[in-house]
Amino acid sequence: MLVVRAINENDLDALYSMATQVGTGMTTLKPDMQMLGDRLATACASFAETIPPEQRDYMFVMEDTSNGRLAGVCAIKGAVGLTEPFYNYRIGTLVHSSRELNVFTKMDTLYLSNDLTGSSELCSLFLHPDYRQGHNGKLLSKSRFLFIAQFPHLFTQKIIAEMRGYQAEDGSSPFYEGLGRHFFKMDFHHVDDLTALGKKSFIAELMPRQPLYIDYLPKEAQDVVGAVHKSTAPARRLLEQEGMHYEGYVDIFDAGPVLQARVSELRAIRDSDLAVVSPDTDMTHACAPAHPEPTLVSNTILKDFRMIVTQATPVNGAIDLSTLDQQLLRCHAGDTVRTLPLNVRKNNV
Amino acid sequence: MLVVRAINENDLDALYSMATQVGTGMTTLKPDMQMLGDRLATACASFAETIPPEQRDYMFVMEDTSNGRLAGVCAIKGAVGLTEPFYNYRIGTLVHSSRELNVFTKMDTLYLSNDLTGSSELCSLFLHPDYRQGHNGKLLSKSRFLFIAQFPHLFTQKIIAEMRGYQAEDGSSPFYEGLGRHFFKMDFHHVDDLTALGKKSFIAELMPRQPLYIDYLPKEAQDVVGAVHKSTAPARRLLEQEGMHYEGYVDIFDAGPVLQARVSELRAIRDSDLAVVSPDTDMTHACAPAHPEPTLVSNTILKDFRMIVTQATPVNGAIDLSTLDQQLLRCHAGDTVRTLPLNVRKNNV
Amino acid sequence: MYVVRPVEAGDIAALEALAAVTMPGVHTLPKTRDKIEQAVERSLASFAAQVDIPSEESYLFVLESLAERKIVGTAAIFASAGSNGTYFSFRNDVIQQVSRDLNISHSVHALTLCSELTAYSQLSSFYLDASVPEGPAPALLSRSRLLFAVQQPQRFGDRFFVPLAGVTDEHGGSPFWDALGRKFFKMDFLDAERTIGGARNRTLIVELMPHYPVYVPLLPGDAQAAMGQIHPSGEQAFDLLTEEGFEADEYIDIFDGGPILQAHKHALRTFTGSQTLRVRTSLDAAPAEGPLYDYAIANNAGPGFRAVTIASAELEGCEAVALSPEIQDILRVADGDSVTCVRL
Amino acid sequence: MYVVRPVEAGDIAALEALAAVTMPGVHTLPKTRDKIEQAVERSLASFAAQVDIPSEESYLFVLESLAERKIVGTAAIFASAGSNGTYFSFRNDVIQQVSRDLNISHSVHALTLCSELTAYSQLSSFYLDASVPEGPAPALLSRSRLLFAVQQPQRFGDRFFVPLAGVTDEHGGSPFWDALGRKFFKMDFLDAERTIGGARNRTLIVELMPHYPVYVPLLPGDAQAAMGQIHPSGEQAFDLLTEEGFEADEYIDIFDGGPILQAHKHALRTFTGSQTLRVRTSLDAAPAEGPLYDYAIANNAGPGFRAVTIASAELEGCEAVALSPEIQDILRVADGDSVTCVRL
Repeated sequence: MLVVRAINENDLDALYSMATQVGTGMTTLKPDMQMLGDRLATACASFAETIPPEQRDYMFVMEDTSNGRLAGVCAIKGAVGLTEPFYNYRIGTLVHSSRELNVFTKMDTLYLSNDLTGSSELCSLFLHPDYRQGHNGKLLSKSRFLFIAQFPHLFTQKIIAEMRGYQAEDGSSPFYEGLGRHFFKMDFHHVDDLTALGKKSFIAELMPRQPLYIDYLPKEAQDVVGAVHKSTAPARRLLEQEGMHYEGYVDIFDAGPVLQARVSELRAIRDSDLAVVSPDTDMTHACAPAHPEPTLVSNTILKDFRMIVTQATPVNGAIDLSTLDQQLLRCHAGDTVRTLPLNVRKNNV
Repeated sequence: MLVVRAINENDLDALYSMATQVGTGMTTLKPDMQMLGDRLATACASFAETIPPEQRDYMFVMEDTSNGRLAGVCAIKGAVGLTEPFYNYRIGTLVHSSRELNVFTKMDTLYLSNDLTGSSELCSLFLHPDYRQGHNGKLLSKSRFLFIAQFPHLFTQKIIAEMRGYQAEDGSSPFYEGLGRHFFKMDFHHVDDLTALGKKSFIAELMPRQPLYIDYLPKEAQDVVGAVHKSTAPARRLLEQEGMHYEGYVDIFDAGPVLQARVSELRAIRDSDLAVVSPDTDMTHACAPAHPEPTLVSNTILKDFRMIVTQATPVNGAIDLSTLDQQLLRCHAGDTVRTLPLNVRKNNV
Repeated sequence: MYVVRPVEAGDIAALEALAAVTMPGVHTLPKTRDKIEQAVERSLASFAAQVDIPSEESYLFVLESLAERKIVGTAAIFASAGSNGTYFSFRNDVIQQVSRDLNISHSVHALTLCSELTAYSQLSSFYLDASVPEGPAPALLSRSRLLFAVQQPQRFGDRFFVPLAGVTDEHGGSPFWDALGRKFFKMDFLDAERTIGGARNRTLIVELMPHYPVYVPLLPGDAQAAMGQIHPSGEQAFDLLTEEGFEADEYIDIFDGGPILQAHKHALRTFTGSQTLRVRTSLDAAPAEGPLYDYAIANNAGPGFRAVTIASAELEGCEAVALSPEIQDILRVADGDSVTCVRL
Repeated sequence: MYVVRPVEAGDIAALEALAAVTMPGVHTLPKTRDKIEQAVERSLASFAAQVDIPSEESYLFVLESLAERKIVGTAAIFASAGSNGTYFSFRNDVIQQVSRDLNISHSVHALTLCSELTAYSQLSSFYLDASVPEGPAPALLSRSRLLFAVQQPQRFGDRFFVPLAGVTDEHGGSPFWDALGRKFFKMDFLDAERTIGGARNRTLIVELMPHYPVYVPLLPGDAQAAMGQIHPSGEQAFDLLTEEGFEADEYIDIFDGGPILQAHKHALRTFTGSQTLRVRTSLDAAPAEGPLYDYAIANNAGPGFRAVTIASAELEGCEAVALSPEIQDILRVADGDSVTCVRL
């Protein structure tokens, strides 16, 4: 059985062994014992609330309880950009219009910005290939929203997620080739590595500061602004279902989109409910839907947050969880849990 | 009894007489027969769908059926900025950080932008002083959201509303005095009039183009960025209840905020429902809430859109409207109407 | 023998004939009779005007072949390029980029829309008929305007510039325009030039052209190559102007990327090297001894301005210049009058 | 009698004494013994170096009173201001604003962070002890650097600039800094100058200073008033430099808004007016006839550079200069040697 839970001090070795599976493209989860150990320590301090909210890094692991293996990982950073500047391009619009000539030109423009400074960030999602099936991906990704719904006061008003940008078959980035290379004069992957290492002052030194009309870029670069890497498309869809939107912010190197949402407008905030764990009764049984939908259920304990997906459905504020489910969540009859339908309800418009 | 309805050809004289009551501050509703006549013609063509959606201007009047007087007016423009550039300042963030000096400076910055080009706009709200009581203001303002909920395909993805900016006791604008005056060298009200007259090319000619750090402005100007005129505060609250947010766009002259929303995230889109007009039965009566809430109800006819506020409450897809209500809406038993609770439900988080 | 003089009403037909042979996209001369008439009237009014501060005056000079009694060239000077608005150009900026961490150091070029040339006086409309032989006549035509400015400094700015036509392809297309202006104007280069009449000081430019610097490395190769390049028709003018002391490289044209030459008047040879001499009648038909140099000589008669070239022994350090009665006739001067002269 | 010569290791104590009396915030001299030692070592290495392209060399000259055997002034020149990064300054831009509809036309000033001075050579560290009388000595000190540059052009750029300290109040505060730099650096002016050591070419500048033009009308009145204003301590240097041909107005300092004077070497009197003369021994103690002028005379001995002033009859057009044996001793030249001289 799979449970997503707050990471703890004992997970370091398993985390390292998972990091060796990640490969390139995720700069925040590299198989480096020092780096992972530091991160784990921060995560533990975050769940223990011994560091300020903006420094926290809530890291979750998906554990296969049948064999104790870690099947996946994901995280939420309390705030980005407060120690190193967090850069994006923001896409704006400039209109050039002359009534005399009857010309009206609407141009998309890139602005170098630090607008997202201070936002909370969803990051470091990785599911081991052995577990890429069923609801596992959804459970892992959506677990973070249930956590936010349970503890909204821990997060800033805005939540973001950076999506990996489009790459050509050969691994090159058409956006970088059309823009960044002229200023950085080095390979895309080299630049990417430097930012991962936190060496970011070169961005301030070398990036063009002035707004750029996207029309100046080569066609291949224009075409991929806001486009995700093909392997990232499913992750993007999951986040969009939860209420996150692309609002015109992209990565400065590969133009991958940033998804964002006001925390108050997340589906999990709107649609999740508290329920009391209680055995089934005839009464609730009668009111239960004929075709139960899979439901995300979490406990409500910050330090040992745990979440599962189950076929049990909350009815009138109560939910009948199996003994196994209760063990996975470390809760008992009478405890309160938070529930959210795994899948998005059809829009009634 | 009051009904909000689509304006029609016969309303010109009454509209003119209302415009004489408006006073300064609303540049789009001046007592000018030519201007109002043109606008009315556009509105009628809009409801008749004889002009393209982006040119439309849906204008609604609140009529007092007891005496035939017009008590108020409001409108939705299909799209702004497609014939004359629509300018705003957008507030962004720039971070200046030096690890060597351990300095981290986060600065708000004004960018001259046309980002909102093409958005639909709520505008021209005016309620006659004689009618400023009870639910009238809410009815008038919120009628537009019900219209959007009924006909979402007529609108662009984004809807905006410009709020009048803060003014000092003497009618001056501290933001204009701190910024615009240096470049326009004329009075605030003069500049305002010029833009109302559509003479906007001077903005392109005279506005500073480069991003501006807000910190450069005098304190009094900094303090009012995004602040509304005191008479506008209630209108702002109503729009925020409906799901509109201040997202950092302000007027270039007085720094009044622009509220905006994705149409799909408006309360009216999420929470409004269709109901069939049908006489009360014991069955529905039994299920009705003990303390009925006032409800906005509209018909579903574009050309003769009408809306009222009533104490009737929809139950299980049916609503029992009084004969008078049905007359106001020009609907009958068996017709479908759209309903929305007048007041926002408490957030369940 | 060639003379440069202010245009006269009687020259209109001749100008029309000249205009018929000039190239499309090269804005040396107005094309239509109406426009030509306006230009001539404006010039006549400008020469006749009392001027304290340079403003909308535009002075048009013609080169006349006295042998053929025919107009074979034109050259003009606007008192103030921006009198009627703001004169826009692209300034060539160089941004130094240095990262010590990465050991990177290079320069990035950027074009910034600027209005610095607004108060300059502008040389323009330089055109020579193909029949004019090499020799001193082209230089006479180009420099007579500046001799006039030397005589009447209150009519002109302290700085001068000359936009030269940029390169175009065989269809009249401009690679620089295609990479920049077209994106904002949404029309072909020749249509845009026709619409705007060669002007660079109109409101519509500030409405349409980009307000933020254009990073040159982002432009396509052919547009970068066209920056600062002269249309072949402008080579002669370019050579004359650089010899005069004008400098290219700092500004280019916002439409076709052609070079804009500019200089402070103190850097121009006509200003620094011209002298005022008294006329002395020379009846001696034989050439003077020693080497001869070409000089441009102009009377100081305002609207009656005339300038010709003579071959003369070195005049530097002299107080007078010997002129034959024929030359005196052409210049409308007599023994003892002052003339302005500069070595070509 | 005063002589200007390269600094020597033996001067360190004297420099330390001088530094003790200079003003806070006025970065003429390094303050600490360590820094002074470094500066002297760097200068010695620079004079000794073989240079093809100007780079990190920094040449420090001292003014010595021979009578008192005492160092009474310093002046330095950096080969290339940005050798070690990018030299940042604010460029004074003027934006023309014209609206024909509204009949408005005016100029707006803006300060743009720029790196145009990066490849220039920089004059700095000009300091004179209060004991030095008016007369030719201050000019000798200021111009000796340029005489050295005339002799060794490969060691320097084609353009030179000099930042002069801006105005500060009695507490060492700078109104210009308070309106600009403070908002980004979040520290007092003196703290910032101390932290950065007077440098304008460090990475932290590009990290912290504003990247977009600052519209001058938005600055508080006292900050606007401070733009381009000199600290009283710099007036003498300012006068000497403008006389030399340096121009203010185009650039100001990014920290205190003080003026940055700059010029192409062809606009500097030391470059255009200096000449190379042969030394002729003069045993005649009596003054020459006719008016006397002050000249700076320098040997051409590289690391052994020496310059003094003499009063002499006009030397323009001459091929030799008469020097007394005492002067020849000081300059370490002999009859027939070449010296470089320029009228002060």
